[in-house]
Amino acid sequence: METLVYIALFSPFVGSLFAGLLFGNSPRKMFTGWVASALIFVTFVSSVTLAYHVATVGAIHVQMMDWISAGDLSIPFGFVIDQISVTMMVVVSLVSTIVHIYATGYMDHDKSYNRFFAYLSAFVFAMMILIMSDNFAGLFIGWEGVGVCSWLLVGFWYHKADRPFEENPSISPSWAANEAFIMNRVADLGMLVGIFLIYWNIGSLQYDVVFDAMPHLADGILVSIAIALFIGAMGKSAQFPLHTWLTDAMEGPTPVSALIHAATMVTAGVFLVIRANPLYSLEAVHGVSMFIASLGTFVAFYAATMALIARDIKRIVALSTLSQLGYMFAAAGLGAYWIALFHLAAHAFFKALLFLGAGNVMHAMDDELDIFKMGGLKNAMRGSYIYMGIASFALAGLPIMAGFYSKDAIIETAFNEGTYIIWGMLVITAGMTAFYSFRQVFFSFHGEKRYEALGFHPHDMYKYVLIAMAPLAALAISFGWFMGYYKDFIYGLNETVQYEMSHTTHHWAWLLGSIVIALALTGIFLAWKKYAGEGENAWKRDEKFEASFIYKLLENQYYVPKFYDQFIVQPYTIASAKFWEFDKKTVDGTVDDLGKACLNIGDTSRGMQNGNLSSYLNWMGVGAMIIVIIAVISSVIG
Amino acid sequence: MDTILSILIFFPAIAGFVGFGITKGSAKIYGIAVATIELILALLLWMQFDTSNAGMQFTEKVALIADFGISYNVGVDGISLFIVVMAALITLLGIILLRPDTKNMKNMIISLLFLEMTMVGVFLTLDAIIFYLFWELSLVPMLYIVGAWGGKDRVYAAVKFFLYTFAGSLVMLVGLLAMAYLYHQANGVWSFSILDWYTLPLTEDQQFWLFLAFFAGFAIKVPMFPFHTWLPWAHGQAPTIGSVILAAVLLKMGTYGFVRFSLPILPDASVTFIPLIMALSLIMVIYTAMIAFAQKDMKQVIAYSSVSHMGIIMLGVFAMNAEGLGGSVFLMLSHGIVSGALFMLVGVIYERTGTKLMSEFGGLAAVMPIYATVFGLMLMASVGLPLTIGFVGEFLVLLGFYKISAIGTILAGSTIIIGSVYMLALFKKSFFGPVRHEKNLALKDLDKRELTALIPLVLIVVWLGVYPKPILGPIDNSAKHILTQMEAKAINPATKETIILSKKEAE
Amino acid sequence: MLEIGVNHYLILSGILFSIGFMGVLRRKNLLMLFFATEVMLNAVNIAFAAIGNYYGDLSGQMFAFFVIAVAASEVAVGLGLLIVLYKKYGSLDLDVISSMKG
Amino acid sequence: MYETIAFYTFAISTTILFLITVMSKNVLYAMTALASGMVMISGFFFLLGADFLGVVQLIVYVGAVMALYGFAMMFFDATRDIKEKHQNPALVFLLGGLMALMFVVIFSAPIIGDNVQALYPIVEGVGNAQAVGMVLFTKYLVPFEVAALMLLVAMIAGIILAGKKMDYSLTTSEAADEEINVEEKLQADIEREKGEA
Repeated sequence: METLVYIALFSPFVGSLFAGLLFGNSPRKMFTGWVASALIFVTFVSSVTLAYHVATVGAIHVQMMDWISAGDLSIPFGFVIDQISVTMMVVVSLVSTIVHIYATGYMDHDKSYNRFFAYLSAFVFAMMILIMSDNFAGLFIGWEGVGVCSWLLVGFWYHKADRPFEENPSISPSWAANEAFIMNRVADLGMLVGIFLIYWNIGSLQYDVVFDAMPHLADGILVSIAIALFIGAMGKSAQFPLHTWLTDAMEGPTPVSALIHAATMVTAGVFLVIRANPLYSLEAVHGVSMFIASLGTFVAFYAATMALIARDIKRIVALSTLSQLGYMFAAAGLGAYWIALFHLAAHAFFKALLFLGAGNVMHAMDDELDIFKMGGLKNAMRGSYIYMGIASFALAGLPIMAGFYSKDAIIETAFNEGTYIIWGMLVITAGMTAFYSFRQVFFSFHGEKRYEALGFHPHDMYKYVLIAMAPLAALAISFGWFMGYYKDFIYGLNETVQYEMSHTTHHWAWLLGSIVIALALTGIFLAWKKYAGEGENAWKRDEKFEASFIYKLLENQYYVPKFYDQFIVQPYTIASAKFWEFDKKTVDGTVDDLGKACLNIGDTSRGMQNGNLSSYLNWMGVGAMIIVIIAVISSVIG
Repeated sequence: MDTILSILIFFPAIAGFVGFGITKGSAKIYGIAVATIELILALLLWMQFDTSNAGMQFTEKVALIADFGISYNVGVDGISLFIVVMAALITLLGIILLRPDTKNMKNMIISLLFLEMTMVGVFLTLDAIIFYLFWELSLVPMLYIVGAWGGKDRVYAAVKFFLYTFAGSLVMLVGLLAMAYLYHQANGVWSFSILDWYTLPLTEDQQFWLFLAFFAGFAIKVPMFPFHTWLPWAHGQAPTIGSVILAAVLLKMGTYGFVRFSLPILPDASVTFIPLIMALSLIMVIYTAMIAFAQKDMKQVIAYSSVSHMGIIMLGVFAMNAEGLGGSVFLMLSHGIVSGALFMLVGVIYERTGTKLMSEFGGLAAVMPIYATVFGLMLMASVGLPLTIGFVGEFLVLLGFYKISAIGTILAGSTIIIGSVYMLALFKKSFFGPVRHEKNLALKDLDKRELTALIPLVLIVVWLGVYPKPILGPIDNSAKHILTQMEAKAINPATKETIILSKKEAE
Repeated sequence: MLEIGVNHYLILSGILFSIGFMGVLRRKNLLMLFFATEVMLNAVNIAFAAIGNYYGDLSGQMFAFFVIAVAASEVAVGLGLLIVLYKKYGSLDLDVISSMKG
Repeated sequence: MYETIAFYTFAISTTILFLITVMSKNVLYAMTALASGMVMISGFFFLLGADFLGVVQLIVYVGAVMALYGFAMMFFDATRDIKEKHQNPALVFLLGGLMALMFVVIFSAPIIGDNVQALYPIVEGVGNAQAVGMVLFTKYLVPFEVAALMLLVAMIAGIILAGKKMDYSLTTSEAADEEINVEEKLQADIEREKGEA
């Protein structure tokens, strides 16, 4: 089994090296994409085998070698394959495989095709390290690794020029990449502090040691650790207020958005909280957990409001990702870790599908992102239409679909915990989710064919690509059916991960479910009514609404990016320039002034050397006097 | 094998003298050959080095002025070993990277070889006077390199560099002499041997003043805020090779001095001064990183980033535990490698375009992909990405310093944020976006000469990032050794409490 | 006051020395400078002799002898130089002979 | 008692004479005052029991040195008053006065000499000249001979310096001379041409 662990871990790395080192600088070679995809598929197969092993035999723990050892610190490259990590492994490798295959079609005209696969596989490798590591430092390696890959991939089309914020809220791919990286680093600092706290209080960074020791620590320390780690999670999972990078990261190629910014990397924060469930389920950190749940709920709602009016097809999906991450955090914060993880997996499938579908639309529309310019694409792109529909149904949480089970469970959890505000907001958000996701579907696939006037000739994606997407569609529909099995599977991990609804909740479950479904259906119906019409019922721009305050507020993302620009970026830039000025003028100036003072003293006293013996004698006399006076004084004193 | 250290020190100098007789055309080859032999010798030393022994090895001692206890005394431990190896490596790669059409190539090579002698000498010597001798001698070849091959303000920069560091080291000399005097008072014999000094008990008052004296010499060399302003000038005007060696090795002399002198000789004062050092280092870390962000010149960005990173190293030196101290020594190495490489890379583009202004570039990633890749990797190492060499040291330093001050660590940790801010801004401005100038489209990617110099650094960056153990092990041993000495020597119980030998013991 | 002790001699010597010193400071003519130095030398001689007398030691006188010898040679060489200078510049005024302006 | 009177007489006269030497504008007055001052000084030596020293003072200073000065002055224009520019006379007097004050202050304090041992004590019952001779030719023989040599050298130097031709510069080479004193050189040339004409 150990070999299998290493195969699962390193085959993406091999793929990355293959594409990067051998062909990184050579012209486009289709087979690099296929080799990379095949190697990711190997990972998938290994992961599934490992999952079976975990389910039947139990967790695997391997240590490869020592990494850092200094003082008492000893960090190995160790990997643990248990219920949590293997779930993630399967999800990540499955989505990655499909995205890889998808990308061979999506990127086939890009001249940096080979480079793309090098980055994409490297990302999978980093993600695998993140998931599989058995200690916090290893997690941090993956954490930063995915950050860099995200930087590389968001900035993949680095040659694009900057545009002003008003024209393009994410300015340029390279700008968005930097923003994502730096914002993540802010959170990483929090995580580092958490690691330091753990080390100095426990003396190890191994999960098992740390979690065993946790209950014996003082409350204050536990709370600090919990907060610090969660700050790290907030960055990666783009929770408020570190969320702006996620929508901007949509500058990257669509497969990247699907893989990194929907299915895998952004869920790393949720993964961390789930991974640290023995910590977050402690009584001492209950406040922190509640905060996580509340923040998650808030973000779910907050992102959904922005998605209601967004025009950019990818931004809508990104905002819905943000919103769903909020759901996951809500569940994790409320203690329903396995439900959070289940929703994470379900979300990965339908969101990746949604993104890839959006990618198809973009591809068909020559990279046009504005849904106002689309419409009536359903005939031209039947396959994508079906996929997008399935994904949206899943996202909206309609019965049978994966989203129904997982999301409903989260909402039920909120009810079960008695946190009715959270429950209420999550329910409302569920309705909004249905509305905006179908708004997008109807906008792009139904209604008038607005694109014709603009001269587009849409065509659907390659057949094989569409076929490759089928597993995702299948899982988007059916994943929820396996919820019971999954529960049995993950209950084998430990006690804190287990979560059961109370009897009352069970009793009212049908009603809760109905409310959610009713709201979702209302949302879909509203969207249909407003956007799907043709002819005279067709949607028209509502200038008055677009001029209203609420629209402006939402369109500008609650002015948060503006705020960051005005109150962080610009002051920082100005302060930097001022500091530089200060450094040159004052700090360096003082040094120069000292030098100049010496020079001036020399220059002035040069007058003494006037060549006149008499004045020399005078100076000598003064000197002699001084010496005599000193002699007298010192004899008097001492 | 017993005299390998002396050979290491004096071989480049002798070769330098011989170099006067070499013809102009073969000067570079000669330089490469000598530097290669020196590197092989250094590696040989590493092979022979007993990693389990934390103390001094390969010691040699020849009395020079017996009456005053001045002797030629050399030795190597885990801390100096790798700095010496790095100095030899960086010198070799620097010489390889020299343009074949450098003017006065012969003089350049000879200067470099003498510089190598002084660098190796500083790190290997165990006698304060000899240490001071090499310390000051190292200024001279650097003065020539900056002053003769530099940019248009080279004379100003060279003189500033020389006078500034010289002024500081004179104060340090007073400290060294005072130290010897105190030793004489206590034991009746003169000794300038650092190892003897380690055993000399000093009152807190004496330690306080001696620390200040040493501080003047070392802090300017590091360079600590507010004594750092010579560095941007020196880097701005120095030729590539000068910047590379300056950043990679010469700055490390300052921090090495703190490790070798201040800590073990003056343990109580070192602890007393932690707040001051912390304040200055934090200013260095944050303030200079912000200045780096404001720069328009690529080289200046890296120059200021050097100051910022040296701040982290300083924090590690004063973390008073093996994690921090070992980490800071490792960070010295990694910073040497990474900043050396970055300066080389800036030199590469400067050779091609004649400018270092970021506004002149843009879109270089498309024109020079290999260059951009190497640059990107070094950049990531510089911002401390895990699995590159930069992370290990930075992580350990911050981890170690957390025990001293949590707030200080969080502030210092902001380096991972603001460090990436200026580095990514640099990368975006020069490598991303559309190609701004037509003429940049014709730029050539790295050629063989440049790749030969850079590939080893790339490999080291990755290798030591993934598997730092061969180097971290001996460093850790010696760091613990130093801390043990400090704890044994400390007279103030508060000092003993601050120094943490082992966490288990502390609990 | 009436009893003349060594202090009296020393004070006198000091005053005479100061007179010579003042002359050295004040005079611009080289010849007059020589005179002033002679005054100073003599003042010192008095001090030597007085101290020697006070301690009953001959060393003081010995030093005075050598001072006289030195003064004599100084005058011999110095005057020779003065003559040369006078031939060259036609003056002995230091304001005229100031060629070492830095 | 007579010692007191003598001391004060000599003291006052030397002070006045030397002041004249230092302040006088006329070289001749100054020299005369100096010579007289020297004589008065020898008086102190006699008072202090250093008879031999007093005689030497008279012979060497008043006789030899003053004669030398006298001869030297023949080369210079001694009749004219010396014109001197005094840039800051106040400073000079201040310094001189301060110096004197210091010495007075210093020497007013009683001298403590208990621990001083006479190295070459004055032998009782022997005349001063003999005693001096005994010390000078035993303990101070080498310095004495060196002093003699020095005097010889000084004599030769004096003769050479004073005896060379008038238009020949001894101390500086012609080239350096030109650089330093172009103007004087020019003037000298003009004068020489005039003389030749």
